Amino acid sequence: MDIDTTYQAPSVDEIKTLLTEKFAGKVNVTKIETRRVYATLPKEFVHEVCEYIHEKLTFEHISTVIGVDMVDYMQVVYQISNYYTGVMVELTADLDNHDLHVQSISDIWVGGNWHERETYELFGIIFDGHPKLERLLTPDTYEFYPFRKSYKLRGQE
Amino acid sequence: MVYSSILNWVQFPDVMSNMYYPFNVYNLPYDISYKLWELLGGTIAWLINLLVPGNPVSTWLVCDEVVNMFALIIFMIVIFLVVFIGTLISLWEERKVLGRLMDRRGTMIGMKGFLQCVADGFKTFMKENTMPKKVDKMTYMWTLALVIGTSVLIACMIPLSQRWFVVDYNTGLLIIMALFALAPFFILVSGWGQNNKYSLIGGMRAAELMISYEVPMLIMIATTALMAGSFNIGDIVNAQFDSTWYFIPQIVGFITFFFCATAESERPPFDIAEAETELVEGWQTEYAGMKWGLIMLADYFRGYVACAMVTIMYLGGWLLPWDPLQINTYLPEITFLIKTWFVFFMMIILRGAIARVRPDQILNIGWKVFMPLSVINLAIVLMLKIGGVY
Amino acid sequence: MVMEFLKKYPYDKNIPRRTLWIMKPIVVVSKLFVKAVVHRDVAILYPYEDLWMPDNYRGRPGLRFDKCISCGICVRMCPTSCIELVEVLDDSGNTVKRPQVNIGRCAFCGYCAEYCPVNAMTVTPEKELAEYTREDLIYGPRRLACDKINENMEVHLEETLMSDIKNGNSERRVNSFMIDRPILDSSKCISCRKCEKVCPVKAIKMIEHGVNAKGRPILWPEVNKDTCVCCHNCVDDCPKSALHMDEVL
Amino acid sequence: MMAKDVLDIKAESAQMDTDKMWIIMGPQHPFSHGLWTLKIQVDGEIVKDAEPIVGYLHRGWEKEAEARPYPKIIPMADRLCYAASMTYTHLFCMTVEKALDIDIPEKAKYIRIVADEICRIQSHLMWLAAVGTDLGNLTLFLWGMREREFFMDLNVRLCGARMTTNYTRIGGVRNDTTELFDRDVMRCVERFEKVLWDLIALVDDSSIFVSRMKGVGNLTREQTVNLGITGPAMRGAGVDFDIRRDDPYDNYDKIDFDVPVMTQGDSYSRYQVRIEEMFQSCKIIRQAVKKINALGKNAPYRLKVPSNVPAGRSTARLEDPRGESLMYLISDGTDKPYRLKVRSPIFTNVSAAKPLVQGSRIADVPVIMAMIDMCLGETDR
Repeated sequence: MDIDTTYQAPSVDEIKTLLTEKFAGKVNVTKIETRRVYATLPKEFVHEVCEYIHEKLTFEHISTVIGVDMVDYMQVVYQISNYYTGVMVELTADLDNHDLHVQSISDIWVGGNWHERETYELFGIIFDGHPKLERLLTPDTYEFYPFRKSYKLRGQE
Repeated sequence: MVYSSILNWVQFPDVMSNMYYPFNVYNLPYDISYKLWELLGGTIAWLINLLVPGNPVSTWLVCDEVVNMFALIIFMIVIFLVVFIGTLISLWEERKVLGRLMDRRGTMIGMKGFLQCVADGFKTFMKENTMPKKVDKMTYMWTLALVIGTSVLIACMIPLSQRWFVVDYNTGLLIIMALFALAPFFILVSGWGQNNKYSLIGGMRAAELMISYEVPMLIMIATTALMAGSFNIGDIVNAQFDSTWYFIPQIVGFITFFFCATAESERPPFDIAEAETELVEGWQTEYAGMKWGLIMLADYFRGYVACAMVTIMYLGGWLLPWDPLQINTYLPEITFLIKTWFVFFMMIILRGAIARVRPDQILNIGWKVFMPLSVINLAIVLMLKIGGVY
Repeated sequence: MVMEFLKKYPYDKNIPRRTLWIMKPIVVVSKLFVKAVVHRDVAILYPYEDLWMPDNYRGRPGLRFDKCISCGICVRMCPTSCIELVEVLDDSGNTVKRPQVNIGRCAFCGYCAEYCPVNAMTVTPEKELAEYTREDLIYGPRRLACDKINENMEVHLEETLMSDIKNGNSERRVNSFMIDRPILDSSKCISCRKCEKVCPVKAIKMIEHGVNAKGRPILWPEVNKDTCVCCHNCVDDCPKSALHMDEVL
Repeated sequence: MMAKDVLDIKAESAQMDTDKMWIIMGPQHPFSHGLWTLKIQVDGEIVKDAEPIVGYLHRGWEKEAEARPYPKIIPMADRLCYAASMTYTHLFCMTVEKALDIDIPEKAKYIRIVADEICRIQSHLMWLAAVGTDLGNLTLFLWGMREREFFMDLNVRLCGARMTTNYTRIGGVRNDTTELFDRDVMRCVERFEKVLWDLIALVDDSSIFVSRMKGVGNLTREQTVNLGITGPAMRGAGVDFDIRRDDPYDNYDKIDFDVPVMTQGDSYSRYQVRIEEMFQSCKIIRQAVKKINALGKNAPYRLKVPSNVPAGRSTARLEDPRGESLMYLISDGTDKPYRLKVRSPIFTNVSAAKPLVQGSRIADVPVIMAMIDMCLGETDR
């Protein structure tokens, strides 16, 4: 997938138009700033959208996969950046508390592998198709997920 | 009761007059130890004679055979002490010079830092003698003793001058080189015996390093012997007295031998077997306390021997290029030691300036660069020999 | 914008001819060797010589005993909560509350010196703080007050207001503790006088506003604008949280 | 029994997996510069497989940050990466300023640039010193540390602490630059640019250093980018991206400097990128100090910010000496963050240890991992 340098990477507005018309009902671009695009999407299309962004829009680098515990539901936030224009796309996908499964994107970007493992061990979000979903930072004997809001620090309650 | 004064028990006869004098040339350390025993034995004999006049023991203590025997024992201690102090000074020199290379002070406490090195060495002797359980007892202990033994043995065998020698072989250099080359086998077996991954790799690397550097060294020793006409160290040095020092005609040989000697004595930049960032301590990982202290000492003995061989073969042993004050007649040993420390100083600069070489690079430098260079050196010497220059 | 290093040492500068070239490092190292032997080397021999530290060096915190008004802002602002107010006798004999710092927990961040409204807590360049037991690490107020505290050990909190910048007067710097004042939500106030007792600088006076149903006077706190140091004690201690801090931006 | 001929024996031994040996270059190891383990499977000297294990320094930084008001997180952010503490406090303050949607004064931006570049040079010097010990030459270590002392003195002059500087505040910086600060900075930078050539001569002119670093730990541009390696390790493999230039923050667009990019993608090119970055940082410091002087003595350097941050989400990213570091903040109107995620460059660079180290020799493992410039505080958070 060697992109010749003459290819002009998409600017922020082009990304918005490309995304909205390619994934009409699914991706909804919430906000645009200089070199930032924020979008939300249902969790089923995460893999498909990421693949599209990776192939067509030459976003080559995934910065982070962030897990967020909003008490009544969970969220996974992908931050994907482009090396040609410095633009960063932020995809947010909501997960129901009972079905914490989302398609892993470590096959598109290998860099996201450890981020997903960390989000799994701290929040309990299971990434299907992840080559080695195991505990990374916390010791293997942990059964609970420490970063959930339900896990109270000693000072809190 | 006839009183015999101490003077007729402690005469200082000429050493050579003793019937059993073991050497055929005047030997200074033997002379020192002979006189020491005369003093010591004489006083003991005199005391016993005071208590029991005319008893056979005191006459036995002073007769020729006994004096010779005890003199030999003290002779061993004198030789070892001098070499031991020489190595300790080179250790101290390393810590001070390496410090100054790195813009810091070396050791400070004790006579300008010397006693701190002695204290560090002595401290390791005080440490507990631990023996890890999973280690193969026999190899762990024996190979250590052999490595230290051979190193100290060669260090003592190096003659410091015409009159300061243990034994005057006429194949001096070859024997030193032979014993010098024994160490890699012991290191290999000890690395393997320690049953620890790091030391296994360290042992293998030590073996491959030393074997591949002995070949160029032997060729260069042969060339020097060829030039000097004999293997005897005394003859080599005298040959250099007649003509120039050998590092001028054999400049190529001097440089390659210097590098081979650093590699052979496992000093950086060739210390891939011992302390390496990824092998931690290499084959010395499982030794602790006194054992490790002795290994460190053995390393410095081998460094001392390597430098001594360089001085003997290339820098004209105990000779001074021009000798206005005839120092050489009184202190040839000091000139030899100073030259050895100077070569050691060059090894320290090498250690401070250059990074560690990768094992496979070491082998390919050893076989592809130093081997041909030593052969070139041999060719140069042959041409000089045939051309009648030397 | 030329990159001299990459120009001088391009990637393939060491062409094979120079593979065994090691003279330059030896020359550089011996030059330094001579310099270190002739002149003094850079090393500082710690126990005998010491590195000079300027006064603003953040060693352990220091306290100027008499200037402290025991307002407790340093207790609230300390990230590792290692400061406590302790009863101690001051010079004239009456018991007074002064901060006591547990150096074992202290992060040497300088917040207590920065947020102290009267600059009683300062930063001292003292860094030799080793002790034998953990209890010795707890510095009482007297021990904190080391004698040689001077004014450039103080840390000043100077902020500019955004409103100042908007109306062009951006030179003016102000200490945020001198402008924010607590505001009373009179409906919640049950006139229990707690805020008056708790205020360290006695800036709160209870003003009477008529009589309530049971005939007892209704007292509302009224804050004296210039003596208040905005230490949040009254805001935190008010049982009905009638007071809240109005931040002037 | 018929004697087996050589080929059978060779075939048999190929299946028998006896010669592979797992070496654990454990948490306490001279090459690891911190607490992490690299398990390598070794066949003779060649490394067949590698598996990094991290997590020894995991202290739940993000969970702890959720229980603290915003100003109290700044000293914690210092302790993320102890070698480059200024960049992480700067990153945290930038994220909160974005959430507050305020624009900090010009002088504060330039002071932050100077402080960041001093911290970058200091961190690169610590890395250069570590390269010295990894390759067996202690002189480079001592010289590197000596140079670093001068920059740590600048930190002390600026904010009173050598390493954990705790200098940036939400809305600006802690205190103004002291009166002789620009003279000290210029003196230090000029001296450093003269003396750095000695360190370079020790490494670049010695063919042993170069031959050990060249052709080791090769990664193509695609592999580097896909593995998520960022920072100088990525620029060594041909990716021309630097957040300070391509996604500028805090007036970096007003300063012109070069971004060194090498295409060979091995340890030597990564080394050269970092050395060139030190020269560029000196250039940046010069321009920024000139601009600070131009702004005058009593220009504002710190804004007064409310203690409660309005609800919302904000991300900010910054060019850390080791790569791209990023913070994602969810604030809920109180004075404590609801969720604060830190992306550390070394966390992803270490995950690429296996492809980096595979196929090299044991002696090369420290050299390769030295070019990733490990800092375990930020990896484990």
